[in-house]
Amino acid sequence: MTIGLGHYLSVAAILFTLGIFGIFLNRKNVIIILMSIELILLAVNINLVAFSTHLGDIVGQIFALLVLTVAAAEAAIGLAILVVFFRNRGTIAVEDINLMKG
Amino acid sequence: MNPMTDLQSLIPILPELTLAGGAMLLLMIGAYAGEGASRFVNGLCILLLVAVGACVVLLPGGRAVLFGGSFVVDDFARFLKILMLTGSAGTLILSLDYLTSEKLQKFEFGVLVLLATLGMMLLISASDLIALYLGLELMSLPLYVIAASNRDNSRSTEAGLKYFVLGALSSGMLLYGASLIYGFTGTVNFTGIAAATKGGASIGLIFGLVFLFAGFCFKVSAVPFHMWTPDVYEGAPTPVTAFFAAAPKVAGIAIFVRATVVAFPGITHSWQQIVVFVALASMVLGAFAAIGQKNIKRLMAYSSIGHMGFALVGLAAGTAEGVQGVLVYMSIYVGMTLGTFACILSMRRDGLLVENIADLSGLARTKPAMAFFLAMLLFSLAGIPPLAGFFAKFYVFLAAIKAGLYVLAVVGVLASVIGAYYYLTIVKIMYFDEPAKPFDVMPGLLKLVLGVAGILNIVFFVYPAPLLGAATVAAKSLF
Amino acid sequence: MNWPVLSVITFLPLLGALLIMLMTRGNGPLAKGTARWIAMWTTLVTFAISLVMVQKFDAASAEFQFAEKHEWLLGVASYHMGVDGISLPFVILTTALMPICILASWTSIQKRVKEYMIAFLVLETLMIGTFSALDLVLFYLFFEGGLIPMFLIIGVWGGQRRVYASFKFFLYTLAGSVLMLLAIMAMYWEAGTTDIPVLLKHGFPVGLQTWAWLAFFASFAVKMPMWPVHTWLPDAHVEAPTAGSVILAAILLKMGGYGFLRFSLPMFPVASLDFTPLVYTMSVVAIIYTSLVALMQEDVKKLIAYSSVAHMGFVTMGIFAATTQGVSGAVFQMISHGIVSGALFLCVGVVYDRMHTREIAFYGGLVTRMPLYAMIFLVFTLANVGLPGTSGFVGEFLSLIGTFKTNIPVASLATIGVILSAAYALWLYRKMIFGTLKPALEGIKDIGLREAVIFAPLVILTILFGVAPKPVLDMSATSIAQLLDGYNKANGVKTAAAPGAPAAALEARITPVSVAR
Amino acid sequence: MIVAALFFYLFAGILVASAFMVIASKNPVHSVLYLILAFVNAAGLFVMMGAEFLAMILVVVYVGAVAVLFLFVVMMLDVDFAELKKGVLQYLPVGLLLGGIFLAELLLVVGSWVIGPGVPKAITAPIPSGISNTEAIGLVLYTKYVYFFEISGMILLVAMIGAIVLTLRHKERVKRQDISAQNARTPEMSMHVVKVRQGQGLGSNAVGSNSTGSAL
Repeated sequence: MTIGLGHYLSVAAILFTLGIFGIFLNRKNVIIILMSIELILLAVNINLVAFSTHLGDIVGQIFALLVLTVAAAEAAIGLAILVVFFRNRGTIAVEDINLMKG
Repeated sequence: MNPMTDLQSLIPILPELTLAGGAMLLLMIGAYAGEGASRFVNGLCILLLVAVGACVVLLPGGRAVLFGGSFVVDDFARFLKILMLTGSAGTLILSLDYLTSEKLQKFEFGVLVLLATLGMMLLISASDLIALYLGLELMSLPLYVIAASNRDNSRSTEAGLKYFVLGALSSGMLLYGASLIYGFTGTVNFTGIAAATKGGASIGLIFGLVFLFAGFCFKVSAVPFHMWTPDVYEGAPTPVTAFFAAAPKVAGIAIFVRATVVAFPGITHSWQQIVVFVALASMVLGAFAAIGQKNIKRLMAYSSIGHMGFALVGLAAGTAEGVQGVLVYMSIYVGMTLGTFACILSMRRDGLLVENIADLSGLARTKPAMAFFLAMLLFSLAGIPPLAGFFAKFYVFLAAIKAGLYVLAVVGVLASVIGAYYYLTIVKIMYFDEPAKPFDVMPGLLKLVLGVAGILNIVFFVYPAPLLGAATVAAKSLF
Repeated sequence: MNWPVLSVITFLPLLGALLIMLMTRGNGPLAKGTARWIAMWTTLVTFAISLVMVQKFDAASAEFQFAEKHEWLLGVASYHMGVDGISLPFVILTTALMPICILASWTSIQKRVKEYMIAFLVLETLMIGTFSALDLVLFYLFFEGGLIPMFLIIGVWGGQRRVYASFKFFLYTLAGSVLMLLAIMAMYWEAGTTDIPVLLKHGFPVGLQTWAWLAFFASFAVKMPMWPVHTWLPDAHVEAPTAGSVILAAILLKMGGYGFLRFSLPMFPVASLDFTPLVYTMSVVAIIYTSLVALMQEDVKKLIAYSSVAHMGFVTMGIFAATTQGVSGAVFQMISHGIVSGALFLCVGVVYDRMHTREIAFYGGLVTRMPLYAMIFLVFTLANVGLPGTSGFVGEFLSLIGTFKTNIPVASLATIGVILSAAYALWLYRKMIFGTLKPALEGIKDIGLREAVIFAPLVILTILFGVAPKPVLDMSATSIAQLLDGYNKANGVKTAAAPGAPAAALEARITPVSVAR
Repeated sequence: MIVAALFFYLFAGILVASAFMVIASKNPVHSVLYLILAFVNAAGLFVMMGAEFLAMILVVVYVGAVAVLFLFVVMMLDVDFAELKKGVLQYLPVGLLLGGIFLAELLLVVGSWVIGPGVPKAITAPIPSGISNTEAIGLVLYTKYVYFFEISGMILLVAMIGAIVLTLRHKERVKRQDISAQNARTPEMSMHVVKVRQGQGLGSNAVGSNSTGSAL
């Protein structure tokens, strides 16, 4: 049995679904949401690398590299905002992000 | 390769280089001069934006492609860059007094706005998926930060957190879409994608397109990815809200238009349906959801959702006329938004900002000039002739009618009538109701912005030719 | 004529508004006086210039005169102004009524005088522009723009339920006209221009005609207003200040009729013919039903408002009869109604200024205290009824005659309306003027000099047009003849193209009209 | 071939399982640890696909920096774990359904690619043969794709500024070491020579000057 592109794409699709799933199901903890976003980006990277290998094109790997970089920056900012939020409200539960409604 | 010719080939990207260099220089100045120089640094930021704008204008015209097709400068990009820089500079002007009086004086604010602006410029010029993603992130990351920049205020931090979570999610979806498009076409370049999709689209490509659009819709706050808008508009510091309403919308629409028109002309029918749905839903939701609002910033959020729907009507047409309509719409929208936010920022009683619509009660008697301009801006937002907002709607619907999108046009104009209702309600509160306690004196800078935006908005119909001409040329450069 | 007279009279009021804005400070008596006088002089000068235009107008030509054309929206629309025999009377009506309205508000408006005068002057610009625009987009601009000042006039200076009335007015009218905007766009893509003279000759395909006709109809029917979309009118009239009601009744309502004549009939002749039964039905219902409703009213203004709806029914009926008499009658009726209904609202204003109520039951026996007022009121009541010798008669009679030629049942039903209008108008007159004097009215004063000055021209015109309607009819005769010529030709072509159509049915619908010159 | 397949299923299986645990785990610390596990296994997949450099970067950047940052924040925020344990997966049934549908559609897309790979080979930068993956990336990253490289630099700058703006607080009354000020201290600034007369002690004048000296 050969492991082809389809296998990798399937893994990425499952990861992506889990990431989306984690964001919408989680009602308790914002940090989990941030981790879910990391999972989504990981899924994207698997996709990109798989396509890159399959097409024999380096661009996909460059793209993945840049996504990694940006994801790190994003994580840093997200955590900073989370810390600031926690300082103000003393909680990071998703249900408590509710000052504004309408 | 001669280094001199290499440097010369970089001339089209000079505005971006200026902005990047200037932002870093101002960061250094701010860091060494300390908190006391914040107002000075933020003032310099405005000057830098003006200089960059001049740079965009003065550089030779025509089309230039750099970095192997990742970066394109054409009339479309130039038009939107000028517009977006106007929005950025305008909101920085609006924020100067606010930052001082709210004790939020930080030089990083201006620098972050500059960096976001840089991201938007790159986004407007982006011509492949990687440049698109990087520009989008460079635009978004500073926005997340400045939304939460009033870090001791729980509403501001909550706004920042919400914006971040949903923004990161949307860029994740956009990326997944980009990866699918890359895989199914073998290239990330827009023109390459266009060549690959000439014969029609596979299901994977359509999926990628849908994910890509989800990201775009989020950035321009179109339905169904609009949920963040009211909360973030309400929670973020008001000048930041003004910034959100003006500049990133321009850049978001720019890339939305460029990506769809340049990269997917072969499958217009596929994306047209999506855009039609998004436009319809945004117009209708913007009109209905705004009716019950009490907070004026929240109202502006729903208003902006509706306006993005109208702008997308032009894109849905998928023609040069449609793109011209989008450009005219965005120009007028930026002007109206800046003027309205100048008014919102001057809603200050005894030094405290108020943001309820009811606080405007009887403004026509306590502050006739401000009430007059605000009323004209509101009528313009509602799209009543002869004000500029009418022409904005006129051009997008003109394109929609030509493209045969009759249902979209009819629902759109009816939504604009419903939308007119809530703008009228504000006019009613200002003109018909008994005066409340007057607001504090309006700061000079706000007066300036309101005056310029208001007068341009009122007399636009006298001499519309320059804007229309520029928009026509800009739209043609995409086709 | 080598100076742009139309642009001058259109934008002169705007200049006056700007002057008021710049020259007055605060809200003291001085500022009020300045605002009033500037407004007065601006409207008077505008009127004087418009009279020059009448003098130079060549009634024998059906062409658009005093035309001006400039580049405006880069290929889509141009700034094109001009008048012909149909629009000129409306322009004059506007410029003539404005000084009267300003004078009528001289003392009754005391709060925010400056803004009031500005709103009126802006409104005048937009009204004149509507009647003289020769470009569809420009027309729409003026047509819709009028909503803003009128909304403020009703809302700021209106009565108890002004907010409700102003919103209803605004949203009804807006909802009607946005569809027209879409039709304008469709016409632009079809014909490649929005220039009215070109479009008049274009000959649109039948499918487009039907849809565009309906869209235009939505707008004009609301504006007119026709039953069943007339409900905004009584509210707006009741709540508006006196001068606002005058303008609303005298001019804004005429925009609908003007629109039918300028666009629906000549541009969509086939669709107009197809929809004539619909218009007839709505007109007849309007004439009879709203007359009956008028009989029930307890508020003077509301009664006059409903009578306006009924009279407008005659106008739409006359227009869609598409005969020389019918259309001339409709135009005449609109001018006459402009004067008469305006004057009636002014009459109401006179007693309202004194007693601050418009309830019919409150008044009675006014003739003993206000003989002059009773006389004037009588003239306009009779004109409203359509008594021969007043201007009201000519229009009503001509439109009925015109309709008799094409559709006898409709005309007969409309005649009932004439009787009904006599009933409610005379009933109102008897209630208010005759009978025993109510004790509350003991101290009421007869009209003064200022009010006499207001009414004098209106009385003279009402009677003059009643006995000698020829100048007005002549002014528009050529243009109407050309309009009907095109209309019949378009529908005649259709008959020739479709020989299979039952000839008898068509016979009943079109009567060949000999063009009277 | 069979070895490759086995490794693929090993990595993929652990990856998916640990990703699931990231979102399902009740304790955020465990979530972070599962996230690290997921990244390591993804790195394994990368290696199998021939992207060694990315695999290395994934481990270095993600496991080394990002995941640790997450862990740090989780610890710092001092969240009430007992509170968090309640009803983490209360939306599970609906979520499973929707997630299942979503996943099925995505797999359909994947299937369509596998079934009909009609991709035009418009490759802009083919992977050169005969050199290592790292070298291949290095050859283009700083030349052909220098533009992207520069933008990502700006993005990192933004992240740095943003994190500082949001979280740095200049607390009052916190003493910090200022080395240049310390080095610039001279004997004159810190010492005060007072002549003490015998039997008189320190006069009032001298006391005053002494106190200024100690203030320095």
